Amino acid sequence: MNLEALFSCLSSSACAVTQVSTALIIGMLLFMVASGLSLIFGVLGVINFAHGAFYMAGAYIAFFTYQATSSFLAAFLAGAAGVGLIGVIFERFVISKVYGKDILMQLLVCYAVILIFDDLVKMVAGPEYKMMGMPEVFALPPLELAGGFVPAYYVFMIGASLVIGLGLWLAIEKTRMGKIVRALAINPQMVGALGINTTLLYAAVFGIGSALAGVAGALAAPTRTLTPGMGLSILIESFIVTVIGGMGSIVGALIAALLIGFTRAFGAIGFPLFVDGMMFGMMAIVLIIKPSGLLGREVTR
Amino acid sequence: MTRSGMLRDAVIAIVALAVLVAIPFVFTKPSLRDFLIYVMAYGLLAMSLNLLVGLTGLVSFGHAAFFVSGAYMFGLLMQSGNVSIPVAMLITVAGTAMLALVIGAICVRLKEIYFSFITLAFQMFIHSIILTWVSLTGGDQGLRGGIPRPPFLGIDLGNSVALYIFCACVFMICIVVMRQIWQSPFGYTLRLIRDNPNRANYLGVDIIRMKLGIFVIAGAMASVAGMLLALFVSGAYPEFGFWTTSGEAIFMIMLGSSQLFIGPIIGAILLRLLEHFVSIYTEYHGLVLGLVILAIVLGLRRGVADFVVEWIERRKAARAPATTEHTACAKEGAL
Amino acid sequence: MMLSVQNLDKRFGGVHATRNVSIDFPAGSLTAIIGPNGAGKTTFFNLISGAFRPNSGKVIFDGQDIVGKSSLEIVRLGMMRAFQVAEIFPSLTVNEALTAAVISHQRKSWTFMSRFPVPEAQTSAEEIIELLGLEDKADTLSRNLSHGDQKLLDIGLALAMQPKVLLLDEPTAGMGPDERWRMIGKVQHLWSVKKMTVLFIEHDMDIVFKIAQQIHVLKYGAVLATGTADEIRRNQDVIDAYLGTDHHLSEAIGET
Amino acid sequence: MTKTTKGISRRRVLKGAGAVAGLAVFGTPHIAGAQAKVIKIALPTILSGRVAILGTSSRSAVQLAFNQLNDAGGINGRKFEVVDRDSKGRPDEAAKVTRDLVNNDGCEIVIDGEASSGSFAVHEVVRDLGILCLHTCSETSSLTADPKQFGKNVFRCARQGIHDAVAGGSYAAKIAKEKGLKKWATCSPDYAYGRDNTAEFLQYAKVFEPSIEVVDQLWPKLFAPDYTESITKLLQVKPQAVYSALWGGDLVAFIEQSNLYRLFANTAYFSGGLGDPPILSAIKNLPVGLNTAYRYNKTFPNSPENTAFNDAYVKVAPNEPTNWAWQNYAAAQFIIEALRRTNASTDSSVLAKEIAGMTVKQPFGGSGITMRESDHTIINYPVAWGKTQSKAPWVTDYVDTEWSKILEFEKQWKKEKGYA
Repeated sequence: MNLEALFSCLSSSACAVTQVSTALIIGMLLFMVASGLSLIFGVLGVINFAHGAFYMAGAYIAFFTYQATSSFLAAFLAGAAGVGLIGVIFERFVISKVYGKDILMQLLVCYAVILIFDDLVKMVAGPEYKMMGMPEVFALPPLELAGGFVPAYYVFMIGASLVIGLGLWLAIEKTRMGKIVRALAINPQMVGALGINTTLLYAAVFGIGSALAGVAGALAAPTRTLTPGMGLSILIESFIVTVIGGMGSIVGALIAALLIGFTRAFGAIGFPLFVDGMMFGMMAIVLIIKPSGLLGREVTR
Repeated sequence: MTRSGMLRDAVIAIVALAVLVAIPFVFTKPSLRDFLIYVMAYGLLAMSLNLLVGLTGLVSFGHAAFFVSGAYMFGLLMQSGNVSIPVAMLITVAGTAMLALVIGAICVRLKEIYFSFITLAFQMFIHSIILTWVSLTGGDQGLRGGIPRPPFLGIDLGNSVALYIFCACVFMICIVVMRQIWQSPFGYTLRLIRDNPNRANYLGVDIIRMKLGIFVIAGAMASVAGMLLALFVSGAYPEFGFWTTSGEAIFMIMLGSSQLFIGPIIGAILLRLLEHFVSIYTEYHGLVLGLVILAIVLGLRRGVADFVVEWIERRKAARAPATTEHTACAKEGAL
Repeated sequence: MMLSVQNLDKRFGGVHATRNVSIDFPAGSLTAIIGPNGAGKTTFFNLISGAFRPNSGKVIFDGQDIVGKSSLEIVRLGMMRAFQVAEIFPSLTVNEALTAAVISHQRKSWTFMSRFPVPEAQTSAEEIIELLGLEDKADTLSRNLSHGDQKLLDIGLALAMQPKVLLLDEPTAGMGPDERWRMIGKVQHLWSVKKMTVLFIEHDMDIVFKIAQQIHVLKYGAVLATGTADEIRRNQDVIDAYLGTDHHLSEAIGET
Repeated sequence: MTKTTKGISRRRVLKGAGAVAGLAVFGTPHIAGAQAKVIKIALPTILSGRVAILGTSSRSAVQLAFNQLNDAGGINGRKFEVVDRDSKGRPDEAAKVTRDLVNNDGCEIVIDGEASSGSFAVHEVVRDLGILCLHTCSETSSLTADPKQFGKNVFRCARQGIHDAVAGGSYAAKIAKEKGLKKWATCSPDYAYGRDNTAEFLQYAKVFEPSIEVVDQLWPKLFAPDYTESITKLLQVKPQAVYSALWGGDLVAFIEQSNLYRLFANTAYFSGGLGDPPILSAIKNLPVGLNTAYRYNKTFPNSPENTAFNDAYVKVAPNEPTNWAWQNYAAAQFIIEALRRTNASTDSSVLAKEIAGMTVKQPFGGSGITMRESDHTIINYPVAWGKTQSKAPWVTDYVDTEWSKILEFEKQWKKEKGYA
């Protein structure tokens, strides 16, 4: 425990800027994954344990697209769209078959999908480490901001996540389609009775939620190592985020993801040994005090 | 009727134990013994978890916490060299029960998916303690140097057949204990909680205490499973307490059946057989296993044992349509 | 006095759900609680059974104030309830569910060493089954019972606890006319056999006027009127309250 | 809960079905052992998950060695078959798989390709079974250094932490002296190997250059995908040099993410794990001048035999040789030589007697790698440090450390630990 270091960091603008940006880097990517998880749970009531595998798929799709085209934009779009498509297929042919069954059935099919994806990746890409490499556009020296440093790519990554998150929020809160989706979360029969194709809507929501994991994977690909099984650790972290933020709440996911980001960024300075403990601790405390999470509504399914 | 139920279960248990014990003398291949010990350890874990999942409706994602605590407590006690195997086992069961009491006291207050999450959180917490407390646990390397098996009461578990028979006996004792719980008034009260906790509360059932009770029992049983595995591999490893271990136990339950008493054991046998053979023939066993799980879940939509039982019953019903429901229920105690 | 409610008051945020309600229920009485939709009848049951905690007021049950006690404690003191939508145990048979309830009443839920069903409990459960007239269905899974039988079982579960006071929330809800009368006949029979204090919420005025000794009318959470069937029938406030909202009452009044 | 009929028959049927399945499986013994001409080598290893490359490169190397032997006609007319199996990185699975390979598949020699805890689990099994086993991936010193772990028929053919620490310490001290690097930090994965490795490196660096001062130690989690908070912390602390025991995919991510912050512009970097070719080639922008321990390199030792091994390996394997690859290949050479000397005996203790103290000349060690008799672990294998360059073979300027020096400090270390 070194609170002195923490205070001296906070009082130096260089350190504060660097660590705040670190918090955002960690937090926003986590938010991308967790928001998809949360969206799917909020609307469909399904906990998509395969979300980490989707993140991995997004990273690998981006990796191969980048190798083929050398265009980061193409890689990014392919990652998002490809995983969105995988999500729709998964929803239609697999997870929709266990709607209304108990959570264990859902867990089981998701586990099956994780196993299949990990092996498919190993078959297609091999067991070794893959790294997409930094696209030329971002090969700049880190930006200097009040004495602190922020790499150009991370500025883009934070910005892109913010824009996507904001777009998602606007789409849900401000559009007609968003209203329907919110209604779907609360009363699917009613939405169905209004003549709206709920089957299609479920698939679409699942696809969008999955695409968010794909986006996260594509954004992570230039800086993170790709290996089979890479989805596991992010799955666990995004679970902590959704539980703290509240299952089904996008804003809650953002707050919780940033909370984790800040805990890790400043924990590394002030209390490095307790960071993990703090994350579990926060989760446990939230569960005990308000099981539905900071911004979640009670769900009885 | 109740007396006879107990008697019949006892007879079945003795016969089953006799068969289990006879196996190494009939089929002398050591690999069959290994396989069975492995199935017994994991089967016991799944069975103990099913006291929560199938009997009480509590879906714990963190049951391996007690499995790993059993393995480590036992391993550490034996390595200390001060106690004999049976004493170490008793202390471990008691110690794990205490641990389950503390963790359970917090967890059982939460409902449904939130219960699942908090059990998962506690398990991850225990896993990370094992990883960090290197001086005691050996960290990620596990408990090294082997777990000594000093002879007791003339039994030498260094002999692999003796070890197998010992495991079979311990396993069967636990099965009998769980069977008794499953069929006791306590067990039926847990079914009330599983089906409708709110109503159970208005029937004077203290839900929190009942849940805590079964949580502690299930934890203690899981610790026995952990001890069997520790004895078998002569070590204890943090992976025993990783969430994938809990996950496997859940899959065993789902593969077999959560509502038949012996369903989880069937699931354990199926999963282990499947993994055993698939990994012999391909390194892509994850792919095969995943496809098999999907086929079972999407095709059967229930556990394999459930499916078989229903199929048998449909055939029976077709053959003898006159069977009345009453006689059916008289047999209820059978499983 | 078996149950005495004094100045009971409950607010949910801005909604004043129960307003200064005071009612006495003598031992062995059969009392109806009526009122238009949203009058706060179910809330009233929830308050006295410990599901909700009142903002103020007392509930004296068998000589002690039970406000602040948990629903579990109140149940163990002998106040039982059955629900508007039958609350049963879908995967247990009628016999099993009732036996388990009896075991709970006998405080033997923690018994590990004997086998279910224990003979003493079995006997009591069989008595209840006979009382309910569910002998044919004793071994049927609860979820396979008809709607009416599920409601009966719900009441039977409460009976297994040997209640001093039994709260019945619309025992005839969702039933056809004939079935209603059969049901309420059974309730009346149980009441007379078991000598309990019974409170029931009911919408069907014919039923209420036929069997209730005392009737309490709630409106907007407050007691509008109290009395016997005849008194209520003639009460101008009640007629006003129901006119326009519930023609059935006025029809019922008109018929007599 | 399905509750229609439940009878004793159901139990019997299900139990019976399970038992029949089980017996059908194990009841028919595989024909193995004496009658068969083929000698089977067991290879329990990790073939799935994040460290699958450990298993695949181990497997490729062992298969390469025995295929070469088979192509050359085997020994005494007997051919060899490698039976690998995935433990999924789980120690209990590793133990079970090893037992299976020996008891069920009839393997007569075990090459243990498990890392970390898995190798200890296999260690217990092979001690129990008394079968010949060579550990090929675990670098944890205590596996062989601790006399309590000693097994008559069990060897380790892998680099050992303490050897690397002495070599790394002396190399680092030399550079520190030359360049005046006094302020050091470490960034290693938070698990037993990472902590031990880092502590030992620092211990010997300080022995050789007492002016070294450690200003901070960071412990990111093993298999963490993101190291940003550790990297920015290093930027705050501004050490002159960083030592890291990160390895595998974690290291790839750490280097690429550090590049974004230009961390290596002003900071010297010493890595225990960077020397594996698949890691070096996975990193897209490999900074020049990073210091790394030797893991494997086709140009070091610069001998035709090593080149031949590398060329043969890349033909059959999906990736370039790793540290695990050469260790497994070397282990196979020990076994093959022992089999040759004993005319393909499969008696574990006979083979073990031959292997203890054996030196194999090729292809990795200059004067040959020796299996030390006293503690059954290898010495005289390549222990060196080099600097990175921007293209293949990625690492050059290897500086060898004298084995006499390593052994001297190892002896002292064993005393301190109470191992000798």
